[in-house]
Amino acid sequence: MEINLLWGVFGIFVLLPLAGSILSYLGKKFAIYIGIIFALIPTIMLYPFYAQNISELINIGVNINLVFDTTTWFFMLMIDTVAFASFLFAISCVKKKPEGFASLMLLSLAGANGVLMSRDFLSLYIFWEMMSWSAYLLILRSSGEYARRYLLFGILSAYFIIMGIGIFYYYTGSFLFSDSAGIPLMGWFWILFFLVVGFAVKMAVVPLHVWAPYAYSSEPSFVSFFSGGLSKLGTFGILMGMYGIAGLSILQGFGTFRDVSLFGYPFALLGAFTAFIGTILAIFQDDLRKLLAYSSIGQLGYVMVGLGLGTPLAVSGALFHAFNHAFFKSLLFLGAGAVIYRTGKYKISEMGGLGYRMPFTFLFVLFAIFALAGIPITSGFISKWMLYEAAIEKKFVIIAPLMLIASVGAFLYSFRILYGVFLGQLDKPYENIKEAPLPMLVAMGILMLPLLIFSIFPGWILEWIDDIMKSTGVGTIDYNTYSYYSSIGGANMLVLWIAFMLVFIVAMLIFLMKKARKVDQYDNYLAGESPPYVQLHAAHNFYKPLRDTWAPLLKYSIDRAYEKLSRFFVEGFEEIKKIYTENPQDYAAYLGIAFLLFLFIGWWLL
Amino acid sequence: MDLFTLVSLILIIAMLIAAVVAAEIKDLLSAAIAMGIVSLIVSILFYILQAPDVAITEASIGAGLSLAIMIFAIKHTERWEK
Amino acid sequence: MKRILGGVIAVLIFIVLALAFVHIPFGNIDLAEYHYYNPVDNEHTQDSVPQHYLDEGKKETGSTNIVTAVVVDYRGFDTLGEVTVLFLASTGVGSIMYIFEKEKRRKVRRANAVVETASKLLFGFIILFGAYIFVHGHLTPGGGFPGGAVIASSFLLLYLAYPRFHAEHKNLNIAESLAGLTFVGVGILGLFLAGYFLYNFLPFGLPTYLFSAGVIPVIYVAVGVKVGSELTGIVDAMMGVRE
Amino acid sequence: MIAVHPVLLIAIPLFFAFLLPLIGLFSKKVLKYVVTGTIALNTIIALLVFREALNSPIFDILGGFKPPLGIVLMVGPLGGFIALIINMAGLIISIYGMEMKKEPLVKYYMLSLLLLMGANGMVLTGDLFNLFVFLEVTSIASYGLAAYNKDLKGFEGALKYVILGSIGSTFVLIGIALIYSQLRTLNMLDIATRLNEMDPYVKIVAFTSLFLGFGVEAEMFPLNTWVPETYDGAPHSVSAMFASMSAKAGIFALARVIFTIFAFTNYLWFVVIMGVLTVFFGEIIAYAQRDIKRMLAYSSIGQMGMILMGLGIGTTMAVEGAFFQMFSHAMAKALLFIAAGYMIYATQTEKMSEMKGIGRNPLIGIPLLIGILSILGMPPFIGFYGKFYILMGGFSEGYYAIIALFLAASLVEVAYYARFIKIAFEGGGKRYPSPKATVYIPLLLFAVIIVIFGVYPKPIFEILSHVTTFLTGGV
Amino acid sequence: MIPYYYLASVALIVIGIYIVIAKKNLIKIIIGLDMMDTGVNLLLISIGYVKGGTAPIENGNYTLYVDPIPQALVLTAIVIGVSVMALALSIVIGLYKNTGSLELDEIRRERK
Repeated sequence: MEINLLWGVFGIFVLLPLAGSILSYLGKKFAIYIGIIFALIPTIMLYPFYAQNISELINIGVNINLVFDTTTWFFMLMIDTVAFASFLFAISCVKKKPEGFASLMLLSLAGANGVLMSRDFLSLYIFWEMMSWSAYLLILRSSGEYARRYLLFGILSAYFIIMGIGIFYYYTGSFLFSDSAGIPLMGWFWILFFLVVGFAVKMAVVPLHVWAPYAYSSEPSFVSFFSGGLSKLGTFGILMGMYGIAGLSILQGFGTFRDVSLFGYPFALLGAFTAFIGTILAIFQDDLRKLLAYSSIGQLGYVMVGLGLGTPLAVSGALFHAFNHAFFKSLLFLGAGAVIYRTGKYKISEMGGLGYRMPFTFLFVLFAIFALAGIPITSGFISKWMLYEAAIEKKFVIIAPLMLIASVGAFLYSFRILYGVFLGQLDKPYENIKEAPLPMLVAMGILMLPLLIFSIFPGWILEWIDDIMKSTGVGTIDYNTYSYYSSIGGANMLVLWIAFMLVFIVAMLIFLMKKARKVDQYDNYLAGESPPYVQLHAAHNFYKPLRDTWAPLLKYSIDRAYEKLSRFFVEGFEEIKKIYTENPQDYAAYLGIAFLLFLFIGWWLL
Repeated sequence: MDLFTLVSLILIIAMLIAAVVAAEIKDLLSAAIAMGIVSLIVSILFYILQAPDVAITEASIGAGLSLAIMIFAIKHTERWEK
Repeated sequence: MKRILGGVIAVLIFIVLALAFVHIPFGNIDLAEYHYYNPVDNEHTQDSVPQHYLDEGKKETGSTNIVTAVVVDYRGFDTLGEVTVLFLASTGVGSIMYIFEKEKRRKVRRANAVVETASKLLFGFIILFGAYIFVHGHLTPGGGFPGGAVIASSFLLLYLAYPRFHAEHKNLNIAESLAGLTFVGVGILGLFLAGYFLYNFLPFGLPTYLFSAGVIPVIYVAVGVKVGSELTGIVDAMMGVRE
Repeated sequence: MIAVHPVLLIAIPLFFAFLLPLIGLFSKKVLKYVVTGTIALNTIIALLVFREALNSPIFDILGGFKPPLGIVLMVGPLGGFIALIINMAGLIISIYGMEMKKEPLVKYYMLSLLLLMGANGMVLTGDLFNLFVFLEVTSIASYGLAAYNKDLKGFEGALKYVILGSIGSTFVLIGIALIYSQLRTLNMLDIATRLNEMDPYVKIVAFTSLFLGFGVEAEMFPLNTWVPETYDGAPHSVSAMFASMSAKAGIFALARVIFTIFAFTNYLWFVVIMGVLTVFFGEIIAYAQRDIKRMLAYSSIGQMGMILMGLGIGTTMAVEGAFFQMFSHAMAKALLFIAAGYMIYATQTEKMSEMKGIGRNPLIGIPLLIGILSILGMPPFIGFYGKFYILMGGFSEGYYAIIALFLAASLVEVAYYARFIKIAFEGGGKRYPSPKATVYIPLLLFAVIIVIFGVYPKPIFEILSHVTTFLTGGV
Repeated sequence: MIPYYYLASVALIVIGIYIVIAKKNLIKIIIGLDMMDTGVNLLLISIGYVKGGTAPIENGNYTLYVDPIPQALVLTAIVIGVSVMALALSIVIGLYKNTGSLELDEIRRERK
């Protein structure tokens, strides 16, 4: 059917942002404002496209077939809202060359939307690469070396995906997801292996996570979209790869271990291991952005576990956790961005007591931290709880404990952020810093809203997730608006909220009844003496004892392993360079030998 | 062994000797002259092979001009091969 | 070490090529038996290309010297390429030797009297002979290339005899360009008149007469002048520094 | 209609090349406009010829004698396409050529016009010996141009090219001699149809000699040793010409030898291996390079290796990818060489490490980025489709290991280009003089072509759908 | 009956290749290149020879002629050989002016 390019799905979600990126590059100073408009349109347009299933075929020389269904809708909701929030945040934060920022952001947004909608490998790969190199250029804005590492891993992931696509093409002769008949089991193994590893690089799974801490320490407003939004494409890819294309029956075909497919289980293990490593490393980081980066790797490890296990509960937990992660992680990054914008410092040890001067930022970061750590009343709790139950339900002895330790670790580093940055004593230089500017607060507010809503009414989001699960054939979970039930329990948010409200009221009463004494900020810890101003904010070297216990483990860093590997290759290249000896006589000898060699091969072949 | 093959063989052997001399001799001028001799003999062979046009061209360009250009080059550079 | 490597490669290539050439008959071949396939009309004919040239060459091109007919008329495009190659060589040598002309002049011994007087006499005759060769290109053996080379050797003789002699670059260039333009012009003219590039549109006249074979003598004179001036240019450039 | 004769593509540059010395006598300034005008005229004719050749191959009979008696120019859709690429690249590079200041300018313009003519000739001709003559025209023009800088690097690069080029052409002549001795004809299609009359051993030796001879020009692995020094020593506009014109003509001639004349299908397996080796060594040594033009030269070897691989794989998809890659490589590499020329002029050094912040000026930065991303095969640019189709063709033939090796090599390519981008866009560099019009106009033109056909490659794919005829021994 | 003309021309080509690979002196290498060209030209002509045929000039009343095409090809090939040699020699002179030596290994040491 002849689709009109402008109103069709492809038009709104890909062409419009592309047009926006060109327009914003032209509008030099107003780039960010143009960017906001073009980022807002897809988010708004999501509403009318809710439960629809539109498929389009566009032929630009190669045919691109796109399908807009609930999975796309769900992921697009995440990515577009985070993008819109980042743009809002960027109004005051991005001063240097805003047009470059806005155009590249819109370009990667277009790429991301394209990936979500594409239902054939060619268009998936086109949009995937477009998204990754525009992200590369955005990182390049802040530091060349970090950008280079990101690009190397980005291209590595792209080439893994190409290998997967190639083998798929070898067996089926076409790129469409749908005609995947007639592929032998071994073929499926290699296709899935390459695809999942390729997408896992984007989700920063442990051995391939080295690029993440560097990439996440570029501009805060971009990083929130980058870590919050774009890493979800990895989740989408694995979801489509394992369940959309292959389907549960093929996965089970590989044999099952405690009725979880043998293909998925090692990835679940890897996910748990990532969660563990990510959290441990996050605890000891002093730089705020690196800490958030490692914590992001840890949280995505949870999602990987869920996708790996493949039971309905696990996958829905993973999707819900991915949704939460998108919002609370980008909220955290925006919060960190606001703090950095105001204080100009990156190290946690150099900040302290900012909560008094930046109350709203403090509130938003507090709520995000609760969601991250999985405190019961927040939506983060439900998703983590679903993942625990999925692991325990199938009696996985390694994965469940690793996840528990990781979540304890998560609490540790989130407390470090809270205490190090916001609580404690307000330092001299920060006496008169103001609250973050309005657009930043609005952006953070927008991101906090869904977390709040879905922590009260998880049913709505579980309904969307249920549609996805049905469309990808994973199975169903039973839920109602306030809670979900699984074979070994469930969680009822209504009860939790009521309990919380009661406790909260009691605490307020005590506070209001004047039993509590207002303590001045500087007179604690000093047992009555009053020396001149003393800086007692001990955020420096926060978890020293814990670090000593883990010291033997921290010796082996994966980054150093990669350094050694690359040095080995570079020496090899210097050796190979010697072939071109710059002496024409050797070249003539090469020619003679080549003639004889070609002749022998020709004679032997024909 | 009619006359044709006899004359050709003699000339070919002479040509190959001149070629080997051109390859091995240290003095560049003599090497150039040996090369001139080779192309002279080749032009005679062309004549034997009933190709007069080519024989004249080879004689005038091969033996004449390329030898002259070679000697000019040697004049500009060195005469002895190290 | 390089000598051994060179020797081994040389011997191996000799063996390989000799093996290939042993399969090819020398001398006792019948030119008529190689029937060619005509790709334009897509039909296999019983006629062979060399035999066709030998039988109808005289009629189709009017020149008695079949080699000249092939060089200029049947495969005239090769000769066009050939002339470009020579033009390129003289331009290349000119552009490379350009910087060396400004070098300091070196003293050059005068040639002895015999060479001077002989070259004064012979110069005219050699040019005449060269001109004879390429003007009769379509009748007797030889043609543009050898004729041009002979003219160049006559200039060479002057270089040897008179140390201070320097052929004027500007005139050489003009002669070269005009000859080249006539050649390409004749080709384009053929294109306009008869729709084929380098078509022989002039009348053929009687076979053994001087003014026969249509366009061939015109082209061969142009080639002769061009080759002559170009080789003289190369020799002049290679002479480089002169008093 | 006169304009449709492909022979004009060769006659016009030749005519003006001969005319240049005369014009040069009167006024030196007008020369560079004459040259660009000629090439522009040539490009228009190439466009017309190409449009004509789309539906049916054109046989332009020369001298009025039907082939194989006379020489014929066989212009199929693909030959027309490559001729169009060569002329377009030549036109845009000639705008950059106007900046050339080194002495005997008349000779520079003549050599570049004739290089264009030689490349056109190699692509259009249908006759084997004529292909050899035009190979010689291209090579000798390249020798002259390579040594044009008249400095040590220029002469050394030219020397290596001369030695390897003439050995290569000797082998081509041997191949022609062998074929002629058995079939007594020189027309390619005629040879192709009567190939089985040849003695099998002689056929192989002839094929290998031709394959080797054209391999030197098409920069195949063991034979491309001359490329780095020659590209490095040559002036910037000349190396841009080499990368986009003579390399393309060389590889098309090789493709003709493999597909049109010999069509040895089970030999293709070996061509793929040579292609991958070319890519592997090209990219790896490019990583180890310190100065920019050497790096670009080795990367161009890598790209040509990829094209060779595509041709070797032999399926319609892979060959389509190979021809697409020829188009994208010509455009992107010419852009990069011109940008490199400007950078060397601006920073007065060839070492990449001392070119900090050269890319910050958007006039250079954006086209440079577009060029590099297109070479790396990033989607919205033309470089992507060629690379993707070659890979998919390779997969459908089951060359897994070879594709894996190729992907590893192109990962190395990403590494060194990213390293270069890091240096080029680093802050704190000196203030560099902004580029003149003759520099950024070609850059922008190439960048625009790369983006337009990248976003909407449908016309290119329609052209390439004629690949099947080429494969089955067509024109 | 061994085709001694073919073997002679292949021998010339092979000696040319040997010179280019083995010899260090640039002028010697160019002599080698020229020798290869002459060898191939001899090869082409000897392919065209027909026993008992005369030169392809049709003024006499002969009937059996030698094959004219290789002669046309060799005419072109000779002049190509000369022009390549002239260009190569001028490049060698240029190199000599820059480095002061004709030996390949000295030129490379010069450049380091």
